[in-house]
Amino acid sequence: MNNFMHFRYTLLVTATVLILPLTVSSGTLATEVLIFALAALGCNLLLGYTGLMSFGQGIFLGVGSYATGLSLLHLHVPLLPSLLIAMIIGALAALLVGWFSIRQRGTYFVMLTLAFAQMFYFLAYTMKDITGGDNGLLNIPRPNLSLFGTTLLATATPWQYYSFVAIVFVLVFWLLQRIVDSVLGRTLLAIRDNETRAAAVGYDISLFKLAAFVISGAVTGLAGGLHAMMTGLAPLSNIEYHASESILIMTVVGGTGNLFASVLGAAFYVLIGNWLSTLWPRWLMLLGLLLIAVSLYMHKGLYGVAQSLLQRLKAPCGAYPGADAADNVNSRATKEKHS
Amino acid sequence: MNIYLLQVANGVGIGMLYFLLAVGLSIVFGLLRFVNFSHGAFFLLGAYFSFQLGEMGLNFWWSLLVAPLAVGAFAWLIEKFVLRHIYALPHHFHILFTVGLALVLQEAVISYWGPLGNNISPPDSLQGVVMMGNFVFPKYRLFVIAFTAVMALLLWWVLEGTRLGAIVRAGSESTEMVSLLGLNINRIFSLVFALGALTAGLAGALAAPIRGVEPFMGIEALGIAFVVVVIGGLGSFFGALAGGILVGIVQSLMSTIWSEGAHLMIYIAMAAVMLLRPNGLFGRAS
Amino acid sequence: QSDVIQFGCPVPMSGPFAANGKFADMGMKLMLQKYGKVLGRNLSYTAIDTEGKPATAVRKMQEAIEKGTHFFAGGSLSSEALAMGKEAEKANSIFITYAGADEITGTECNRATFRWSAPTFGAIGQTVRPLLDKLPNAKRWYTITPQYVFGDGLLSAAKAVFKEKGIEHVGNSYHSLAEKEFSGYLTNAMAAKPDVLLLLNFGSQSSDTLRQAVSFGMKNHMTILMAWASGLEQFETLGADICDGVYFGAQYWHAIDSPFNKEFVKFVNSSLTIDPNYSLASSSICTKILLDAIIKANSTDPKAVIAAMEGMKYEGLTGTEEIRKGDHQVLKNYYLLKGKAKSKMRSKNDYADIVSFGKSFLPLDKTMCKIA
Amino acid sequence: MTTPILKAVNVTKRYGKFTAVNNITLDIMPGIVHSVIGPNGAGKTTLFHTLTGTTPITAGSILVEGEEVAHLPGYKRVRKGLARSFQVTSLFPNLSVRENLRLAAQGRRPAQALNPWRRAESLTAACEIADDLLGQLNLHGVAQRASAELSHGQQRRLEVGMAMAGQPKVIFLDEPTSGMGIDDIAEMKLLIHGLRDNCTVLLIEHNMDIVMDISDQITVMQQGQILAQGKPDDIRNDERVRRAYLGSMITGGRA
Amino acid sequence: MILKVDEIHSYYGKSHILQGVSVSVSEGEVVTLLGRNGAGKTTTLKSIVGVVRPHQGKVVFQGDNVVGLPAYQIASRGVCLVPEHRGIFKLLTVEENLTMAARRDSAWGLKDVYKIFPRLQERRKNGGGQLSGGEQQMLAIGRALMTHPKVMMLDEPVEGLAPVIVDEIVAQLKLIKATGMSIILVEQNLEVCTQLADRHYIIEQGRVVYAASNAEFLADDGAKDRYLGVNIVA
Ligand SMILES: Nc1ncnc2c1ncn2[C@@H]1O[C@H](COP(=O)(O)OP(=O)(O)OP(=O)(O)O)[C@@H](O)[C@H]1O
Ligand SMILES: Nc1ncnc2c1ncn2[C@@H]1O[C@H](COP(=O)(O)OP(=O)(O)OP(=O)(O)O)[C@@H](O)[C@H]1O
Ligand SMILES: [Mg+2]
Ligand SMILES: [Mg+2]
Repeated sequence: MNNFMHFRYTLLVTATVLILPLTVSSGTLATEVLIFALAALGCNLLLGYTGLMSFGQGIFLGVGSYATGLSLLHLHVPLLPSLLIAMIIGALAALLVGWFSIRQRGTYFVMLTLAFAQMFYFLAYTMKDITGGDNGLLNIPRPNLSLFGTTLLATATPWQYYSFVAIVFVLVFWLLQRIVDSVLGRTLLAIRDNETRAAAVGYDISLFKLAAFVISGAVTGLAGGLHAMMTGLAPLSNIEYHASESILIMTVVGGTGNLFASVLGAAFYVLIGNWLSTLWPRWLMLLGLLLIAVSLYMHKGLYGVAQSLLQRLKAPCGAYPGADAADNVNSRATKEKHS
Repeated sequence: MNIYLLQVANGVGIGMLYFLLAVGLSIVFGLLRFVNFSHGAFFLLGAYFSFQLGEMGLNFWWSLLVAPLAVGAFAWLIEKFVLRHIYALPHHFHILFTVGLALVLQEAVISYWGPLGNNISPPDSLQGVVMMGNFVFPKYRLFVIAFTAVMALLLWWVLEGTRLGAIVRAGSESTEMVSLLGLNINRIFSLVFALGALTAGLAGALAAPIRGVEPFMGIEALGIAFVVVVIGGLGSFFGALAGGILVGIVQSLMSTIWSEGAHLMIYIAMAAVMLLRPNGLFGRAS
Repeated sequence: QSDVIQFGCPVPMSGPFAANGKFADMGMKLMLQKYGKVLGRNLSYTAIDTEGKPATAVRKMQEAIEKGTHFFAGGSLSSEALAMGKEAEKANSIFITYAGADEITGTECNRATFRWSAPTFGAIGQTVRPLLDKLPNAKRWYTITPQYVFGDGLLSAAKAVFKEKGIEHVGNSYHSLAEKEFSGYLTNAMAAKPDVLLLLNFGSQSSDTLRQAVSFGMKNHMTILMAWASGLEQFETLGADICDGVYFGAQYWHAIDSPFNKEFVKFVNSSLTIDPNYSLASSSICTKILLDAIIKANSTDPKAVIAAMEGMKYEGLTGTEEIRKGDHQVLKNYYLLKGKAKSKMRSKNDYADIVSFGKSFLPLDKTMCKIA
Repeated sequence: MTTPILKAVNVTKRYGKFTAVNNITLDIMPGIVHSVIGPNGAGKTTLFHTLTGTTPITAGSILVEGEEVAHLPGYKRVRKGLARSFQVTSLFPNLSVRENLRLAAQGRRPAQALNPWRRAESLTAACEIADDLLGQLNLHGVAQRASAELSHGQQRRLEVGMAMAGQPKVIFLDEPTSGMGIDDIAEMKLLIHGLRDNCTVLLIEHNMDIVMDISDQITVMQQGQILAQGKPDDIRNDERVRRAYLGSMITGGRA
Repeated sequence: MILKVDEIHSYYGKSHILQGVSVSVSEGEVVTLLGRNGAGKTTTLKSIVGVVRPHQGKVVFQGDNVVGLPAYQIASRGVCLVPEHRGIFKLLTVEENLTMAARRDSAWGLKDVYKIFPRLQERRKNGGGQLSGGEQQMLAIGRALMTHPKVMMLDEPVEGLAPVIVDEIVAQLKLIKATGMSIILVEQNLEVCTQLADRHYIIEQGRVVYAASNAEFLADDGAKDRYLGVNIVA
């Protein structure tokens, strides 16, 4: 039973990954859902578990794309190493951005990450010899997953690539879930709640925040790398302000403080966006209304809605037991905390 | 005149408009403690309202009065009937809401006025340029500088010199305490939110003859406003003024010194200020 | 095989280039309506909102290809067009575009990608040269350039002409693609006292630059040339007063005197009651090229259609146009327009007169295109 | 005579131009209760802030068992054996009471807390300390409640518990009984008194009943400086202290 | 009877905090609420002024039931709460703190407040954040007076204050009482309570369990022992 409690979200994610192909007819679209879910996971680790609202997640997505792109184009490395490079570069970028931003709190932190996002954008824009500038990096290949010359998993077709991304995704989710359940995760929650006290009982809060930032950067960088392979390009738009904004919105819409919520948020945002855009050229208006509705009526995000639906369904046969420490946070976190 | 002096003068001109654009964002943050991502959309509305009024035959001066008031009234309604219900929520819901609102407004503008931009002429009396030595400056921009300076004084007096201003500042510390003193803080919230939107609308209406109107001018304005308030200090009136002028000057000077980096420099300036003076030039500790 | 031929129209429908998408969508729809059935099969199309982002464009294009669409006309931004061209080649489809970047039919060219719009070389050749002929005393030129590959393309083409003609290039201001405030660059330009101000940016940026230049009274002291104007859309945005006396380079103008254009304008007038602008016209013509090629190939196999397109000559909007086999570039006219005063306009959209036009293209061996 | 466990030498803290703590030199002997009293705004809390590293010091030096700590950040001083409670309750409001204590106990070994793999329950040492304290502070009944949901008095008790959880050598308590009920105060008094078996207690208190009863040594501060120092009886009878601070002593009844 | 609290029930989320509290205050009377930590004293005050909304019961102020009105309306009718943490506006000067609360029809002007608290006048240009704890308490009380309340509610006004300051504040509260103000006082310090109050209520677990006049209460060591745990008998 205890084991099940620890693994229930990972099982849920595995189920989601298996069900997605049945509900989405395009492999590319399904892959995009998972990739953005990864990015949202990274964002949630910061927002939901450390209390850092980062408006700069696009930076890590972008540098992840560039890293994978450059390593595949110029170094001709195999599949996994190129993703590893994306993670490392993402983590390094996060280390840099984090190093400067975590001294700030609340809205100033948000603003500083935003400033960094813009700076990285303009840097990428200016350094066109490396990044391709506005055109981005083109012709990024997508190698198969192979070991000693034997192909373990082909990635050529959209659905093949989806399978690969799905495996990576479940793996990363499991790792992240493990992290947030660990001592580290709990300590991050404490820091989110009260930094002064956390420092007074002996924690180096900068170090812990930086750790969260680096993990987040690595995960988001991985997402960027996967994305670059999916589209065969590393465009400037991945590092743009809009990328940061979308990732943050997905995270908030899904619900903070529970990792699975981010999967819901990303799926919702990507699929709804994709669907709405075919309906009406002014679909962004619908999206805007949706965001307003979420902020007015779904304070725990989609995850909260799903949870209460579930609870209503199984109320007779006993309520859902282990509420995460983080689950009940949204309702009470005060605004002072952020300002 | 030396080219650098010319650019500084020009930068002040741009900066005053930036001030007007950003000051509302700053005031709203000061009281309501959240960053209003729909501020740019109010700027957009101000510009389009004044365009529409012009199309309907109203003269420029009337549009300059009516358009911002209309934006303010609209924001007042939004605050009173919708926004009010989410103050108690965590920070990210405010961002979600205002981002959503900005999207809705922007798309509504496109639906109604079309995706193409439009032009607005300055009034006849402000057409043409003034020549000061070899310094050429459009009359209209000169008017904008003078006008925003007057607005700045007026705003400053309201915020620092009146009891209302004191209540607004008190509310930025503790809203509950203000209501315990028998003051209707909700009304103050509405008022301040509307005032913030009004200044943005005014900036939009003023900017329209310079920039034209175009559905995406809001996003760009929001970006600038962010930089300005962060440099100046969130919630600070003088910060918005100093930040606006500084950004204007940096932008202008850079177009002579290193034109391709003008935009990058704004953000570098912002990051530098945040690292050296974490709360902005005029900000108080958070 | 299904009994419909599916087309895709990947253009920015939302975001800052939404205007483009709106008209491009109309353009494709109109042309498909005009043809009705091809090879006895119905025609259908999907508008694909690229949001102006290459990654989104590619992702949605992949999705469309998964669902059986192989013919795409669109991509108004350089970056998204380049990216989609690559995807078309990978997925055995055809993509024809009217975006600016020279690489599309240059270094990044490929078998599956075609381009209708003239490249930067032609745009400069057909604007700067004729203007120099008209204004032999304009010896000092100042340029304002967006800093990215497309802008650099225009700039280097212009510099080549300056050098050849002994023109003094008195200065250049680079700006980023996010810039909206141009007074600093204009102050700089005024200080250089040029005879001609050459604007090498495009879209709303060029509108902003021109509007602000006019407000600084620059029209009175110098000639202004916008080398890459977007045509009617831009005139509508700016209004006649600002455009009066300014020179514009354009890929298309509704008053072009060619047989097919006349027919086309009439058709658009009657079905949409508007004059075709650049986005609408270019999307239409690209669709037409695809349709004609399908008919010519008598097949919907992309490989066969590509073969039919290569070297195809047809009556187009700018007269007789030809698709060059070596780089898949359409050889067509580029126009120099001059804005006129409101009082001289004979109809609502009669904003400008055509001053000159012609074709200039780099010879194949200089395009750096290697189609395998 | 034993050596002091904590030595403050010429400690000064300035906020801008204002000097909150002015050149204070203080020796704290091990195993005693050392109280700091003084009028509001005298700088007591600020002195605690500088000693524990909550705010950086302006000048001076601080020695813990002879080792200089003045320029260590607060979290590093925890490892040297300092722990504190706050005058204004400062807990992890969304975490359970037990988790609050566990985190505080873990703070002595923060390196373990960086482990992204181990589950918190498996760190038995910290959990045992937490459970132990729940009993001592009589918070068993609310162990699983989020600390924000406790009453003020319960929160004050937890606040003290957070300092105790670090098993410090020197514990700083800033007005631990403020806002507590009368019965709780008596208990808290016993608790603090008991603490000195294991560590040294530095106590800020306005309740003279407690201060006079359990202190071994009292320092009186005024305007950032030390006004008087001595045993409770000396202080009680010090005329300057009476005038500056004690007054007619309505608080805490008979002194 | 100026204020009558009748059987109110209040909740924080699902926890039932006040389970039928009834309290009344007459014109010019000082009443205390006593009780252990967590008994619900603060919650009672918050329920009266509308910060917490009672689910059941009535709060009758000058003949009107005010339950359900927003806090600012109840406050502007003349019920002023000085909360536990005083709520001084740090960014405003002392004088701005006072004037922002002023009512046009208030009998208490700036002068009257300065007369009771001369210290505040010395500090009038200082920022509220620069005051010491005792000065802040004075300012909070003074500011409450500026709103011209008919009932003033003080939540632990001498908590954390030095004995000399406590003396001073108690003396000033006596002055205010002498003007005929009705006061509800929540206080842990029995000495302070018995010096000021006319009547006492003891609250335990959200109910009033004891009510007595000052004289009765002073004599009743048993009650003190039973409800407040003051081991006087022992
Ligand atoms: N962050 C700060 N900035 C400026 N001044 C400060 C700051 N913190 C405290 N002070 C000032 O320092 C002085 C000493 O404050 P401190 O809190 O140490 O007093 P205290 O002795 O603890 O008083 P109390 O008994 O009321 O708690 C006060 O006058 C206070 O206003
Ligand atoms: N915001 C809150 N959310 C949930 N429960 C609360 C909240 N505030 C107080 N409580 C609970 O309500 C009960 C009564 O609290 P209240 O603050 O009224 O007590 P009090 O009598 O004022 O105690 P104290 O003397 O400690 O101030 C306590 O059990 C407390 O745990
Ligand atoms: Mg203190
Ligand atoms: Mg209380």
